[in-house]
Amino acid sequence: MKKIINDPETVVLEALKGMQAAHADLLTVHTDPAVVVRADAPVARKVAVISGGGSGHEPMHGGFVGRGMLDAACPGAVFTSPTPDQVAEAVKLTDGGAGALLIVKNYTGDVLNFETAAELAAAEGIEVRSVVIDDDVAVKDSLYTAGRRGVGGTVLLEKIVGAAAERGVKLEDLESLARKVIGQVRSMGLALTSCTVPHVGEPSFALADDEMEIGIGIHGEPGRQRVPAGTADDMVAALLNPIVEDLPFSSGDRVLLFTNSMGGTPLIELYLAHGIAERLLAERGITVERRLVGPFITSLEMQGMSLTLLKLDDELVELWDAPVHTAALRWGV
Amino acid sequence: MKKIINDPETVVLEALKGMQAAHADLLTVHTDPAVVVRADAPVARKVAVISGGGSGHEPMHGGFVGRGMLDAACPGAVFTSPTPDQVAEAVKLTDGGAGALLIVKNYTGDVLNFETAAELAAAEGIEVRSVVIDDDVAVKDSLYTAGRRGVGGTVLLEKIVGAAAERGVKLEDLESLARKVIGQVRSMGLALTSCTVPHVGEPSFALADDEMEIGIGIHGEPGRQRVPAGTADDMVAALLNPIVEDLPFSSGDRVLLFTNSMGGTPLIELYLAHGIAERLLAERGITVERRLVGPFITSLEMQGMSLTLLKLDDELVELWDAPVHTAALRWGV
Amino acid sequence: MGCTASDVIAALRAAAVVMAEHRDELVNLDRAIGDADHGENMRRGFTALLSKLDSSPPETPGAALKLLATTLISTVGGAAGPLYGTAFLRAATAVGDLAELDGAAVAKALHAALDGVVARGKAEVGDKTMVDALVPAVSAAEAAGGEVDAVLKAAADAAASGAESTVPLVARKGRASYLGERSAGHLDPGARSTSLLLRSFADSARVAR
Amino acid sequence: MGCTASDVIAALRAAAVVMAEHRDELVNLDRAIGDADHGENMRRGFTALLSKLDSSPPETPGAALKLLATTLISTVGGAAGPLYGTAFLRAATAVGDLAELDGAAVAKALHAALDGVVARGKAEVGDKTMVDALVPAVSAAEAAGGEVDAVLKAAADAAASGAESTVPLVARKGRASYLGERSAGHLDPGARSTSLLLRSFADSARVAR
Ligand SMILES: Nc1ncnc2c1ncn2[C@@H]1O[C@H](COP(=O)(O)OP(=O)(O)O)[C@@H](O)[C@H]1O
Ligand SMILES: Nc1ncnc2c1ncn2[C@@H]1O[C@H](COP(=O)(O)OP(=O)(O)O)[C@@H](O)[C@H]1O
Ligand SMILES: [Mg+2]
Ligand SMILES: [Mg+2]
Ligand SMILES: [Mg+2]
Ligand SMILES: [Mg+2]
Repeated sequence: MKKIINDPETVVLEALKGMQAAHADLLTVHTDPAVVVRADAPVARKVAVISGGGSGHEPMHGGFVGRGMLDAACPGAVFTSPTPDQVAEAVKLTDGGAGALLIVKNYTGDVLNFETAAELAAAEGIEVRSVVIDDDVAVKDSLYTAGRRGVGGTVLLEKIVGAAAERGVKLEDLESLARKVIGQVRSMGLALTSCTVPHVGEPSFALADDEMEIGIGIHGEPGRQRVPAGTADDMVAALLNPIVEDLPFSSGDRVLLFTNSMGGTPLIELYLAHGIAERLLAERGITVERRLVGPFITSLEMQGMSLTLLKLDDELVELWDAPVHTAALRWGV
Repeated sequence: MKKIINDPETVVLEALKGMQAAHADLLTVHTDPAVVVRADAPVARKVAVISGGGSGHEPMHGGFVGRGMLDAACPGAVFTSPTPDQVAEAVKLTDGGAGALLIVKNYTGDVLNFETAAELAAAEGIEVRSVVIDDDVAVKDSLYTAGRRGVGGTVLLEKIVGAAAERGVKLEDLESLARKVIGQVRSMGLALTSCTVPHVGEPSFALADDEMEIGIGIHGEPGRQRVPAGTADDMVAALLNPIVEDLPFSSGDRVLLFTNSMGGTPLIELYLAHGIAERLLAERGITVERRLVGPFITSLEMQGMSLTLLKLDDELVELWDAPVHTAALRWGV
Repeated sequence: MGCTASDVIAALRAAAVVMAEHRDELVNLDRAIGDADHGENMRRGFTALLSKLDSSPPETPGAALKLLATTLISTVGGAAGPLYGTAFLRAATAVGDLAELDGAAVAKALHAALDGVVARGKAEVGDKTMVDALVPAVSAAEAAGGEVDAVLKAAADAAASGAESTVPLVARKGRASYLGERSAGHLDPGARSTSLLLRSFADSARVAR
Repeated sequence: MGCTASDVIAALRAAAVVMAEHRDELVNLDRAIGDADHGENMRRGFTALLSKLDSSPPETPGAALKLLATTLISTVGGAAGPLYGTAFLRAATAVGDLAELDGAAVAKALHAALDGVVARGKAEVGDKTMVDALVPAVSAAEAAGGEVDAVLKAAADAAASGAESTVPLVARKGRASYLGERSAGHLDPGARSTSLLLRSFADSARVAR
């Protein structure tokens, strides 16, 4: 394992310190328990939008803390959901009197820990609602699985809900908006290489030089299928077709296309893949109205990519375009 | 070699297409010859700021095309400087009547190709000046080398000069400003892994699991020294000390600290390294007033990082803070 | 002779050692069908417990179990944190403020722990989770009766084979369920840690006796 | 008998085949002490030349050399593009609009090419560049005299040993100079491509004769 770290035990804390140093204007890092809070929190009379999850997915979620997106992010250990006291502390630190919306990715650990946190916060008299995002079409959603994972759609959800919260939308309506977004966003990812979790020291899985894992999540867990690597055209089609057919997205639909790097895939390949996805969508008569290209929800240094499609309408376009000022996403300000 | 590509021959062109699709509001991609031009070019009475270089360093330079930064970027083949006709075409396409400043990284190929381009442009009656950036302290600058390479400082130079050009600064003064920046910016990089050039198909160099290359450039070329990998503290010190001692940067200096990923190093490690660099600079009494953290000048999927320090004064801070709207850097707009 | 607060504390300290010793094994089990953190999560939780036991030693078995529960909840994260946390919280409630636990109290605590895990995680036997170790452990503990050491030995033996039984299963809960058929052929890490903990508790009880 | 436009065109087509055949070799030489593109750069340039030769065949040796020069300048990039481009541009100028080149004209063209490379790149013998192949090639060509094939054979032989002489050198120009002492022990890719081109031209001249 070769990484720019001092000690697997302190990676998350040291990275948070660096983040604090880099973005003191945007955010404040609390370390006991670990919470990244918007610098001007709490914002009076604004619903606090809070998310969190294991570390190793940077810039998610700390890089999305700031005006127009998250009020706080709770970073767990690498690939391990945060603990309830982190989330409860985040709720307390950002409480502007209008309640909090917790954005939870659908993993057993995240769901259970946020659930407990919500109880703790409620006990303190803060109104808390939770939404669970599960946009990964690679996972069968059935009674016999833990359901679909929350992946790339999380980024779009946090941006859109964050924009609405910034405008003063009330908790209840914010929750409805979040459910609407969750209902019309779908994702899928693939890996060309594994990643190495610092405390493990070895790659999470092994892939031969001619193989890829398709239908991976964001935790270095193996995907559902191992197939020959193929061309970029093949790869993009292998992700896009199941996504389009799932919702389904149809001719005439307006969408946001999010082409995401898993961390180790360089921008030159990502743009190449994005161009292919745009072409395939055009061929299906689907209009790409907004796009996001880059490493936004990653698995450490994993090489690979994911695609996310969100069905747009005027409301969502306007919220997407609204000003945002965070470490990772910034426009209009 | 596992990459998200179709064919090594078409990588650059396909990536440019994807870039065009992703950022049609910001830039226009011309393909014969390949030039990425600001969407609203030419801007009347504004000096055109033009750069370029081999591909594989994304987002540099195409990701810096837009308001407040570059008017055009000329992407060569992967790790190969562009040809004179690309640069000459860029000058023509962006000519607003106030001349052009070419920002050239100090590599024999870049210098020679831009030199020829400047002659071609002059023959067309357009006033062209060139500056050569050579900020890499890993290379001895002597009569017996090709001189120092242009690396991370290029990003800062393009932002600052681009901001000044946007304000209507004249060609001559822009050139002086560029020379001032070049005079007070220094960088150094290291690699934990090599990268694989698509048309080669094998890693540019081999590194054992306990080694790093120190003093690398941005073309997958080996560095000056191969040393044991060590801790993040060691790595950051190994880059920062030669930088600080070179200019030298001294106690009381105000600086911009740019912590750059070579492409494959994830943000969690980069923030960790950034935090260490901030601490070491504080210990030396050097004040970090501005910072940039992320993958901005890369070597494909190489894991590693570089540090760049720019000595600041009020003029440079103001130009750094000025609005910029490009694919990779955006603020104030 | 029953099990006092200091017996429970000693058992928890011993369990912390076992979790540290088996960290890599649990990480590797989780690497195969999950996200490679279970061993590190458990080690982190039990290491945190050790310093809490030092700074404020609990005075009843129930208080010790409660300290374990809250420490796991606030330091483990992942699925295991809330599941084990709830388990030990329910166990603590079940034993109340008894000064000493006899075999029956231990069996009752185990049953409460299982109920807690099921209440939170909704897993059934056969889903390839810690429940596959806990359910047979609770039945065996209740069937065994007798002293604490006998109850725990029965539970540990049953948990061990319950854990083994997860190998051929296709996971239907937790992260391994994403793998579908590919999850078969691997031991479930949470079932294994349950089995390790019960074995360690049983060993402590035997030694204490 | 001298060397006509169609002889030069045939020689350039043959050189394109040689560059394609040696692409990987040149890439690997450049991988060791540079950025692994020299072979691909040269292949790209000569491949582009082939289609230009098809679409508008030049009518004099000088025009053929000029077409080569402008094609290399506009398609090769890197250091090699402008250096070889300038070399062949100067060679084209040196032969003017002669309909046929004799041995003396070829030697003069080679000298002009060398001057062009030095004017642009400022390298001297011993800097570990293509100049280490070109300088002895020019001297040998001028010393040899005689027909085109004899002149080019002398140049090619000298270029081959000139290229070999770069192996122990520490580079002082171009990308390899960044490596300092680590550049020693490797053949310079540009010197090698110069040697390959001259050998290919010599072979074409021999066959044409
Ligand atoms: N719904 C559930 N009910 C019971 N146990 C579960 C459930 N989901 C997961 N587990 C257990 O948790 C273990 C994984 O724990 P851990 O790796 O620490 O958390 P995570 O899966 O969040 O990374 C699994 O091996 C399984 O035994
Ligand atoms: N200043 C120079 N003078 C003469 N030849 C040079 C000079 N610099 C580089 N070269 C030649 O160019 C070759 C490298 O060409 P190439 O790999 O195509 O370009 P780049 O170095 O830009 O990647 C070197 O092997 C060397 O022979
Ligand atoms: Mg986990
Ligand atoms: Mg090159
Ligand atoms: Mg796990
Ligand atoms: Mg080269």
